[in-house]
Amino acid sequence: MIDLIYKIGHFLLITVFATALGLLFMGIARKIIARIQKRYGPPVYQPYLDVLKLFGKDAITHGFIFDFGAVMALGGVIATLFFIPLGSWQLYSMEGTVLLVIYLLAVASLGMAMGTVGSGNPQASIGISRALTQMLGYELPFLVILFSLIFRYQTSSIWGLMQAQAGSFLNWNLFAYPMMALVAFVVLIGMMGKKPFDAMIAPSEIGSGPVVESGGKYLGMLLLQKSITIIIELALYVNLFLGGADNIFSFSFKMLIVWILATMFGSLFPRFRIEDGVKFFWKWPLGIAILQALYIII
Amino acid sequence: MLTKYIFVPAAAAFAAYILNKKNKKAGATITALVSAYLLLSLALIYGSWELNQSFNLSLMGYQLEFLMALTPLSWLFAVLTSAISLLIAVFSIDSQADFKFSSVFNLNFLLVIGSIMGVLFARDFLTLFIFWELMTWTSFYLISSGKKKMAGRAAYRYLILSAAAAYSFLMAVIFIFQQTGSFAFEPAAEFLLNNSAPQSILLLLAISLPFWVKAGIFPLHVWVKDAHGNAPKEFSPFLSGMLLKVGFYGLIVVFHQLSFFKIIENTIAYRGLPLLSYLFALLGAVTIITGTILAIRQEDMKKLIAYSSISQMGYIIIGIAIATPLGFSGSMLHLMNHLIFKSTIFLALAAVIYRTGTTKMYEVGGLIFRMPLTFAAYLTAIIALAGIPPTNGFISKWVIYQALIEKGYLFLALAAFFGSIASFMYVFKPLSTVFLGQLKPQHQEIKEVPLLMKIPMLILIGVIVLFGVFPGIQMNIISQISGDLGIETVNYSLYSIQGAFGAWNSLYIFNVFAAGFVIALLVFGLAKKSKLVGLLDTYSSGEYVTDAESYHYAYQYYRPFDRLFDNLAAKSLTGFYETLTANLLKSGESFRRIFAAGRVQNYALYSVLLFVILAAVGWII
Amino acid sequence: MKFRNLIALVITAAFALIILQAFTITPAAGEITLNEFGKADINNRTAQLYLNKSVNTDNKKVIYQESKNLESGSANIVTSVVANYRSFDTLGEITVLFLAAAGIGVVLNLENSKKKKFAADDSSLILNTGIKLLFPLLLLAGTYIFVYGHLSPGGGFQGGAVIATAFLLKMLSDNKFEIKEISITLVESTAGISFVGLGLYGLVTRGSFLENFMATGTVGQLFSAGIIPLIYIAIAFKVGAELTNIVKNLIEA
Amino acid sequence: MLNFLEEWSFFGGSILLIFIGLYGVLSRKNMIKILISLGLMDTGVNLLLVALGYVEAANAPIINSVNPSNAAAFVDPIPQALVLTSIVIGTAVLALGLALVMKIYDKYSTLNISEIRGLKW
Repeated sequence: MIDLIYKIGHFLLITVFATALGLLFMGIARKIIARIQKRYGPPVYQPYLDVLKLFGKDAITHGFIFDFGAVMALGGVIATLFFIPLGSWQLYSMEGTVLLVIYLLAVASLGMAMGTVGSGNPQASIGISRALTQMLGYELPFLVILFSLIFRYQTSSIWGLMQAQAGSFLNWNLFAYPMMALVAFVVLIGMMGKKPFDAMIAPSEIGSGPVVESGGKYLGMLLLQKSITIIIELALYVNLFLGGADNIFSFSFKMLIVWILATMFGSLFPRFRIEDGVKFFWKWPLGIAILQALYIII
Repeated sequence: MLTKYIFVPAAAAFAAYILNKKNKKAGATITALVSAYLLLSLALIYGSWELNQSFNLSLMGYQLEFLMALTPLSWLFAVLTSAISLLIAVFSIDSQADFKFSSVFNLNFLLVIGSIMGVLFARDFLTLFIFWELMTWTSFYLISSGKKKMAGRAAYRYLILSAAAAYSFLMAVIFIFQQTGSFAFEPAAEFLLNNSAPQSILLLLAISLPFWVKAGIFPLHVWVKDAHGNAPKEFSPFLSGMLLKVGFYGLIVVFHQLSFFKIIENTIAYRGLPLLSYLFALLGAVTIITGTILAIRQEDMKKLIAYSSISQMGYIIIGIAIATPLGFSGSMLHLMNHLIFKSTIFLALAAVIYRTGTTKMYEVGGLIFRMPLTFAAYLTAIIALAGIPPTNGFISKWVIYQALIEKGYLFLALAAFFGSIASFMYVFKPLSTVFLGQLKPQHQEIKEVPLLMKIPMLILIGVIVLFGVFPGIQMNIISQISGDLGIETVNYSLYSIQGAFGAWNSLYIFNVFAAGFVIALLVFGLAKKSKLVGLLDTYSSGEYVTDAESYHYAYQYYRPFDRLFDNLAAKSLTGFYETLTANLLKSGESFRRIFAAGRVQNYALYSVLLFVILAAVGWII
Repeated sequence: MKFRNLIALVITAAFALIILQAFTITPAAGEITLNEFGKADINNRTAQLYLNKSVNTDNKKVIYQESKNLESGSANIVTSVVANYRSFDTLGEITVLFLAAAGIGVVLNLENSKKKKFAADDSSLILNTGIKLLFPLLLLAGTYIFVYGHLSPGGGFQGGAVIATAFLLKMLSDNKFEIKEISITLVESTAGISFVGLGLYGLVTRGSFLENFMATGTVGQLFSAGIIPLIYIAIAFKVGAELTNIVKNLIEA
Repeated sequence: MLNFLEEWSFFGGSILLIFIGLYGVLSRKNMIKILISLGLMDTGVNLLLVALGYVEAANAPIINSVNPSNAAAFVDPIPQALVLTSIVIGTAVLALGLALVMKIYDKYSTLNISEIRGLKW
């Protein structure tokens, strides 16, 4: 019983921490982009205010699937979060998680997609169709990278992959397989929907795409979902390529570095057309990833 | 005692045919009862693997011996067949009025069930061939009884491919019979093992050809789409769920029981896998990719799912071809799971078609508000199909990935990943366009399907979740099968499977999911209540929206993606076959113009010429 | 000459040469070959039995106007073969002829086609008058031929053909001449029935279809040869009617 | 020489007749001519059959006052009986063929078989 209560407490703690960190990162990103564009930018804590404000607002719904989608999106990412080691924190040390995480993230995406399309707004549908297309683009190189990592270290648990890079920082996959790390970085940008690959959101084109119909608590929940997703993806990158970390603080620091880099990198490029984005992913990242994988398996 | 599994459906078929003339629902009811009976009696003989039966027939001086036996593999397939036919029969009780000839449907359906049983229990080539052909023909009639104009043509394509393959099968079998004097599997396997390897391989490839066709593997997949798309909506679940799988049954028999893998064991290998096996797996990979790309392009819901079936068959063949313990278990898991979720999808779509009467996705929309249970069935099934935890579909794909990564088959894994990620795309398309989006005005009055149609869907939803949490149930029989075939078994417990790089534990996952959803629900519930507004009351960038029809994004859902593959799709294999046929016909026509121009005198001249040649030959000799 | 004709010529010539070769080939020992011309050895053939009129009974010498109660009393051996030894074949043969006549009727479909009369002008006086003179003579000649079929060259077929010719000539010469359909049918069916009836009578009395049940008489006499003259009469009427029918159909079509 | 000629005039001649008929069937365009060719073949076959049964310096197989006994040399009667049958059947075939030709002429107004389109496909 004590064990269960402890676990539930752990659950909540991780969730709250990840949400808070994610929102903080989002604030930082807005600030950075503003500075790059020679603006002052909102304060770093602006996303917290946004979330609070959104949950206080009245909202409209388009039927039960709209509600269900929002719940499924948030629930999916929270569930995913528990399989990621954050520094020394990991609730379930279950093995085989790295493939699992990829698919668990899909639950959240499916929930969001279902809810937003359930609103009946065609712009949401267009956004979702683009998002799914782009997902096919970036997931392939990413899965090939995972393939080579798992084959290289003979384990598929993120924890195990992290342990394999222990010792000197030269053991980090960033230095051991720099090309792979670079590909993963590009994939990360795609995953987070940052600038060259943000055709699915495209506010000026399809009215923010999937979230066009969400307001009030729905947008708030999607914001929370977004923040946790960012943490999951960054944590995945840090664990796989930067050797993870012993404690949550250095882990957060590593995530922050990656996030800042990704933000700055993203702000440099204009938007890809959706099929060009997919083509790009299949040409360079996938090609390099396949070469790297061939190098590893031979 | 195995013959009853064949003769009970066969006898019931004719009873159903006659009774159905009196009462429209009698045939389907009989089908359901017979399937339930088969299921029950199969459950009772579980484990008695030494059960076998043989009877002799003296025909024109030849002693023919028909052998039948129960193996774990055939038991599994028989159970799957009877279970799925039970569900479909229950489903179809209420939709009998949709048929032009419902009694013929029930007749053929029961005959298909019986002949599949015959195929499964056969232990000699002759029995196998007889029931295989019976299955092909009866399913041909079932496919061609579809309502659409294309149905006959699609069925014809299916029949031609099957027949051509069956000839090759027969040739090889007769060759083996000449050498061994017996049709039974064991002497054949022995003979093939001791024969010269290239010849044995050729013979076995010829024998396996009908199975490749039935399984819909890449160069021979052309029949699948049209057959599935045009078959009666009640038969599509069976076609995709079971008939395709019977091909895999045959392939497993050829690979293991006819010792194909033993023969090619010592040939050139790539990463420990004989090149031929690798080639099969590559075919599977190509199947996955083609099936997926073509599925994404489809606008017809049944054809889309048919292509998805093709691509999922690729996973199964990859696992069977690499034949590692994990690969085989993954394949068998995926085979069962595919049967379950694909039947669910087809049943859900059948429910939609039953109510709306169309298979074009852009002609419907927003049905979730009218048919919530159908939607739930479809949603559960596509979550399983896309391989999202915690459903059964993810487990099988996970096991297959483990098998592929274990051996480092990069390109197979790449195809598997591609098919898996892209399956989100194609399963989301019907979800979004049929169930979500704007409800069409003409579908405002639609009701949920009747109770007898709901029950099978509910059962299947339950089964998907059940196997998602407790894969050990499936692994139980799979481990018996692999033990029977001489493959090492995978470690498993009721809710976990041991992979190559770590274990799968569905109980954890399920817990975590529950926790995640509870938190999300709390967040949702604690927030302010929201106001319900209509579907047309949306942000439209200032446009004034009046009709739901034009406000539904459904046609060419993934156009940007399709543009990437326009060139490829234009050069589709179907087109290639069609060009081939057209050229063949053209050359035949020009040949005919020379030799058979309708001038009787020329025919006389040819026959005289033949006489001259024969006489000259006779005279010279 | 066209190319195709040339090919046909070459092929037929080759065929003919190959066949002719068979007549000049030197036979190997024990090989059955064709006789040279005029060297047919009928002593070793069934023909000899027919000549001896002794397929069943023992061999006896047959002498003109003397031998009595032979197996077949016909002096004309060919008639013996056609109307006695192989009369079942003959029944088939006239059936073929009947079928041909019926087929012509079906093909030309006279009932439905507008019955155009033979539209030529009146034929020449010479022909007309000649035929008027010849018609009874031809009928007489035909009758003679089939009645004496068992004694001299001739028989039912030949006699029937002559009779049909007589009617053909009559139809050609005389526009107004018309044979009633019913009379042809009547003659033909009566003849056919009597042929079969003779056979059935043989079956009933002698135990075999078309078996001779009458006294065969002395070879060479008019009243001899058992049922052969009767059969030949039936055949003559049947053939005559059928051929007339064919001619009539062809003319009227 | 004479013997040779005699022999060839019957065997060779009848075979030649058959093949002339065959050539006619194969090469003529006019249907009536084709029928005539068929008749020629028929005649050739009949002649050949009769010639096969010929016995040198023998009589017709009829017992009469000139040849009062079966001991006299007779030719083989069986081919003759067969030929009798054959002639009748030849007649039937010719008549039926002519009827068909008449019907075809009604339909196509031509006797040239290359102008008859019904069999072209």
